[in-house]
Amino acid sequence: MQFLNSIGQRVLFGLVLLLAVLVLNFTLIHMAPGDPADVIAGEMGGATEEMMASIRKAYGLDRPFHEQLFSYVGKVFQGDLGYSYYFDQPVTELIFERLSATLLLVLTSLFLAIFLGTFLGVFASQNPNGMLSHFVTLLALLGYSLPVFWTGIMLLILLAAPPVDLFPIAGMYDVTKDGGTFDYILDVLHHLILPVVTLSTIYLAFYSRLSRASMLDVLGADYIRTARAKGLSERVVVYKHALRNGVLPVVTFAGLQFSQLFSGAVLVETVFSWPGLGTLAFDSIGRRDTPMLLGILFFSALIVIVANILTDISYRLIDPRIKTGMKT
Amino acid sequence: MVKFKKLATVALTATVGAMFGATMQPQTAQAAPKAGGTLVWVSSQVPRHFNPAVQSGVATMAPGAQLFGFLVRADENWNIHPYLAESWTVSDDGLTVAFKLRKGAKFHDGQEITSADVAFSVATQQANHPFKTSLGAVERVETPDPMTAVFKLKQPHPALLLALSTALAPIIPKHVYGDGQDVKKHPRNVKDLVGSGPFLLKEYKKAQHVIMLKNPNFNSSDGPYLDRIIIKIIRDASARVIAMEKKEAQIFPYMVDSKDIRRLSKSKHIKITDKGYAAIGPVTWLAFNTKDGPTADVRVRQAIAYAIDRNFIINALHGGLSKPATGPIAPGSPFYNGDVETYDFDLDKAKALLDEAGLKPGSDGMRFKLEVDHIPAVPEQQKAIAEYLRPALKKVGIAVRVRNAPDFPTWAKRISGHQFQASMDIVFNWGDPVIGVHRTYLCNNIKKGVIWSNTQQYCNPKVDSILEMAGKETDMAKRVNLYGEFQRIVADDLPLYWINIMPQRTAYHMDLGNPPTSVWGVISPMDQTYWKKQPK
Amino acid sequence: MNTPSPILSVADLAVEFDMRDGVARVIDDLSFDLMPGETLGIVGESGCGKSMTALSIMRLVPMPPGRIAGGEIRLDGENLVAASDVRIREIRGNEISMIFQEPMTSLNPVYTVGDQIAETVRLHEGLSKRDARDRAIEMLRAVAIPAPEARVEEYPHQLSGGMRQRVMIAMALTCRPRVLIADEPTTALDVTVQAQIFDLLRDLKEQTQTAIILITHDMGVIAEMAQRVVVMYAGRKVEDAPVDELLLNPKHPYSQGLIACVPHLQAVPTVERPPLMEIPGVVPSVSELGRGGCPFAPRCAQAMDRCRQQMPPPSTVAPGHQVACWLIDETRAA
Amino acid sequence: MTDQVEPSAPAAPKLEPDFVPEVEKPWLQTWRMFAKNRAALFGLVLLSVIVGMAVLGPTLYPADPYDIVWAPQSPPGTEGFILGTDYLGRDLLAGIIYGSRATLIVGAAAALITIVIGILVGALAGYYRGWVEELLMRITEFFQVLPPLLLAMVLVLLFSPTLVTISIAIGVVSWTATARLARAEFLRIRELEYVKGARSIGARNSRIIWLVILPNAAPPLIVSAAFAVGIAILFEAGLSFLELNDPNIMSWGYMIGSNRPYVLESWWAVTFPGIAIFLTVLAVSLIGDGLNDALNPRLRQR
Repeated sequence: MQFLNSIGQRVLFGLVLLLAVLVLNFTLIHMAPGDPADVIAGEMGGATEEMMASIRKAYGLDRPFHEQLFSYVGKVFQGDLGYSYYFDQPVTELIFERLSATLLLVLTSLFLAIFLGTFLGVFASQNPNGMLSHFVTLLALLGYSLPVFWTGIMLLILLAAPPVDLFPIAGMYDVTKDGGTFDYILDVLHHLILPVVTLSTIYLAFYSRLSRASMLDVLGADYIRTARAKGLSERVVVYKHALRNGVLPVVTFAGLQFSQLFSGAVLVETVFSWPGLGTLAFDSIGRRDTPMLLGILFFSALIVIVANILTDISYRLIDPRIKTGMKT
Repeated sequence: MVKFKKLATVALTATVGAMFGATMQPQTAQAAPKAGGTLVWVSSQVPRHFNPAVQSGVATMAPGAQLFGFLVRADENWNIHPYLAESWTVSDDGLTVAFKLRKGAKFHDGQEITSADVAFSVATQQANHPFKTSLGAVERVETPDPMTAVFKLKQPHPALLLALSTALAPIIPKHVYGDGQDVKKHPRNVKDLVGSGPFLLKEYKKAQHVIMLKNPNFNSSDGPYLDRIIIKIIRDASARVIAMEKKEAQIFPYMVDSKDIRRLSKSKHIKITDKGYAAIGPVTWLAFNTKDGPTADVRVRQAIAYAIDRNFIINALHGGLSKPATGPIAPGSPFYNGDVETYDFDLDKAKALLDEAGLKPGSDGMRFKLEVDHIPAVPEQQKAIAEYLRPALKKVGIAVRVRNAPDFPTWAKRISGHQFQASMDIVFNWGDPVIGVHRTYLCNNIKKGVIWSNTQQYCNPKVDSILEMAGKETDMAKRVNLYGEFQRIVADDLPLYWINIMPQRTAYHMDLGNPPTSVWGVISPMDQTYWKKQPK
Repeated sequence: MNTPSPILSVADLAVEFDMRDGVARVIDDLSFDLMPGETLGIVGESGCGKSMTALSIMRLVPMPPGRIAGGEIRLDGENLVAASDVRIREIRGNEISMIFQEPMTSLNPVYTVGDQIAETVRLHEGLSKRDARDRAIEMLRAVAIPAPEARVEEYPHQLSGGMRQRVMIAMALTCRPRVLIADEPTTALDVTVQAQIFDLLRDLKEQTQTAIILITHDMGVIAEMAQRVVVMYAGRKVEDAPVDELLLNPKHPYSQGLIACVPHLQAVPTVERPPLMEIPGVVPSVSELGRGGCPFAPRCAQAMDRCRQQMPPPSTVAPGHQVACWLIDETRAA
Repeated sequence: MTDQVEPSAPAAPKLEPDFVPEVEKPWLQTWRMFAKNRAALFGLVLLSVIVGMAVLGPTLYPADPYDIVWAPQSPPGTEGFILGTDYLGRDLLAGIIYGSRATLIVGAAAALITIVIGILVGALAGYYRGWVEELLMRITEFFQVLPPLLLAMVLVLLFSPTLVTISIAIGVVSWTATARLARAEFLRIRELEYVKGARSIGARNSRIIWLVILPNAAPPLIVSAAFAVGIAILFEAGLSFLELNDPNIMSWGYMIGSNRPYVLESWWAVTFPGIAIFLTVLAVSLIGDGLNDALNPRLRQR
């Protein structure tokens, strides 16, 4: 009951956050110079004054700011994120077209980073001065210090361009390939490798380091000594008693970092022409497609909030001590 | 090596002939083209939709030219040929042009193409397309019978047929778009598109690809030959080049970066042509604010021009692939006049002019500060040149500050709002000067807030009157003279410094037959293109 | 030797730790026996090596940096120092169990107490899930936890410290071990709870006849619980005697000090109580150990030159009473 | 406390021959811990070299990084240009040397903003608790749900990219972690005896916050500041990669961003600034790690 109650509170607060996100973003974006009429004129290779005025009128840009804001917020809460200036299509539709690609990239990277990182960290923690431990430290430093887009460019040039040519250079799948669903999945996986490797490098580094530190901490805990004193094998001690406690900070951070993962996705998608929300956001900035940009910011905030709530739930499932409120 | 082929003067007479009604049969290809195969085409741009009647820009026009047919088409020598129209006649006064439509030509949904559709298409284009001048002279289209469309002109229009020969004037179905909805936002510009051209729209995934299939009912004895055209949208410049090298794609039109052209010219299986862009005439220039700041003084503008080493830009920055521009009209055009002041690199002259203008060097050797904007696109033609200006103009005592714009609207807002000192820009000639050149120089086109109007705020009544005459003149020789005079005057007044013609190339797989090399390139139909041997 | 053979026998045990600047011998030359059914107290200040002794018996000395550098630990004659890891795991929790000092942190926070008790019996006795759970309830009842059927589903954080220590005891005794090591089992608990825990231990011992090693710094606890006592200082045994003998006749100055700290334990309570005594100084840090000489010498009021140079060997002063102190020689010589 | 031996315990200080029981100055102790860490020392040396390059480089290698010195895209080593030239023919070495200034300034300034906002929010929330904490932590959470890069992009877009706007944008989007950390520290320390003592003798809140608690909360905040510098440098590079930068200020991010389209022809023009960024962030994070170990009270008290 208490559990549901506090989840309910989280959801409610999430809604308030979303409202704040809407208002802030709308205000920010409307402060910027230039408007979509300029973009459309540019796309068209020039436009007359009357045309510019008619574009502004068509998109309601001639109305006072607060009116635009209220009508926007009102529509959003009815599930309508408006129409893209550029595509003249509903923003929600355009976002859903791209959402799966971004989620595929981001979640694959995140889970890869968490699982691989945790296991590297666990192995390293069992022998804190061993080779593997040093390797994890080194990996963490590399992953942390490399600019993610730079890593991407280097991988692209080294592994996808001739003469090595091991991976496709752009996109999510090859349209010219005909084949069944299985071939399609293989093709997508093939395209996914480089972007995921690039994006997960930072997080792999981060999680292996985090879980190494956390496991070292946990392995020194009294209850681990208790477990050993019971005669449990080292495997059970590490994977049953230590791991479940050791992953708690990993879970916390996985939720917190979701928004940063989106940031990384903008850069990685740009490098690999990945057809996701990141490229859409970047392009929308270039096109000053305000509704699109607002929609993406709103959506990413929504996803982060949902991810945080899920994190919260899984944290509660792992750690029975947490009963109420957020773990900070 | 890339060949530079200047358009021969023959083209000029041919154009004139074509414009005034001489009908010609399309040139038949050397070898009989083979049917079949898929062509993958790389593009950087994400199209908004595919209806070129209401949307300019190559992203829409290139697929649009495959999906929609036009009344006539142009070849690589500016000759006009029948397309959806079988033949046409022009009245002696040049005010009436009557087209006979090809029998059996159908839209993709099987409905016959009639003169009513032609009239609707023209009206739609006139109402919605930004290029008001292209069909501006057309007063109305009469439809005496379903197979005849008669264009009534307000004044003779020298470029009418040229304007009708590309995706600027697609024939769109009235029974689809005439439903009262705003055509610009019509849902069927993207979904369930009913075209009139050689290819059908199969699928569009934004930021990924456009798939077009052969239209089996395209009523033509000659093409289309390809089964499928896929436009792959790849945003990263290097990735586009690699896609061509890896044969993941076989055609790359609108290559504008010399580095890409240079790199791909090294691939054995790739051929590169500069054909297909003759009508576009993209001029890279440095625009000055002629009303405000130091550049209001013509001597300062001239000094800056002298201080810029055009050869360095062309040879070092563009790998020798762009051509010098000496005036408002691109050298490919029949109206080009090269006999004008060209401001060849001369630092002493530049310094003398600045001294004359009263701008003496200060203690740090600098005379004044100059802020240079640039379009946030085509870096080799914009950003790189703007950045080059910093060390180049430092030599004559001008401290250049490059102003970045994070996006196009920011730049457009500054320039169209006249809030700039100097800016790099690229402006297209669009075939005839009436369409693409006049707008930059007319006094009455100084329109605050409108980009690619006369944003330099240059005003010379003499230029206005010459352009007005040239716009109406139907005699080719007289027009050439008028434009020649115009080019001399603006070269002296120098509201902008024309630097170069942006290189535009198409790279294609060597086994591709009849690559798109007409004056309109890929913004004209590729129904003749075929695979001599499908690569795998 | 007319006594029955010991159940656990520690002989010449040495434990070393690698430190940043060298090796520290934290236990040296330690020997003692534990008889069946006996409660042996090990007493000393913090850092004297009591807990390390317990961990050594369990073979739980963290390795690296620690290691058992020498000696033997025999359980019914079987040398645990040389036993295989598999064998040691069979013994842990089964034949020798241990209760730790910190009930608050010694239970895994993410599993129910029932699971944690059941885990031991499932491991060592191969019980089914259901049987193990029944055993857990039975054990909870045995350690006097009310409503064990409900408690078995609870998590450690839902229990008080005393309850948790009861759970620890239940867990330790669930396989009916022959030896139970209780390392300061009540230090972290309230005084009233302490008494309850000791009562519980005493009751359980009477029922099961488990031999207990009770590690504490509190002579009072020793007096109440133990039959025999080993006094440790700085990793060494300084005195080893039956409890009554030690309380009445402590030989080592350190033992004397320890007893003096607890006034009511003094053999002849004087009318005017002497001021509470305090042993001056602190236990030397581990890196200073093993330098030769008696480690207690710096704090010893009666220290002689010899004390600072040579380590005194253990000598028997009475049956079952050993002391390591040069003063014994002096008194004998005198 | 358990009497179990703590293996990683450092030896008691043995420098003083006469065992004067005077406590060593904390910073000296920290330095000793730090200096024992070879990786951290390496980071310190590396950062010193980079900072030295930023300060002295232009004197030692007086070349205008904007001057066109040789043919564009000349490979490293051409005509004495060790790192080659970029797409305009500018000397990459000069660019790296001058660029270090802007990169370091943005890194330091953005980190400073991050830390100042973070500490301010965290300190007030952790000290005053109640509705102040509620409000401030809700604001923190608000900033945490927005993807920082997207928000920074919008901010830079809004105020046009300059060193100042970029630093502010980076600072504004990355302070949340510091705020949470500062809050946790303040929550912990405010309950300690000496703080209660200070409060009981009637010290003003501002005095307790800034003069009593903050110095004691400093160690983890210093470590977080070191990492903030690294993050800010990477952030600046990311924005530059997306062309959200000021072309009039030579920075490594600008070099990568503007050379990226040319990467197939001149890999060096992207690679070298990338390595420069990598080494700088590496140096800063090694130092951060070292500080973390040296300042960690748990480790030190052992």
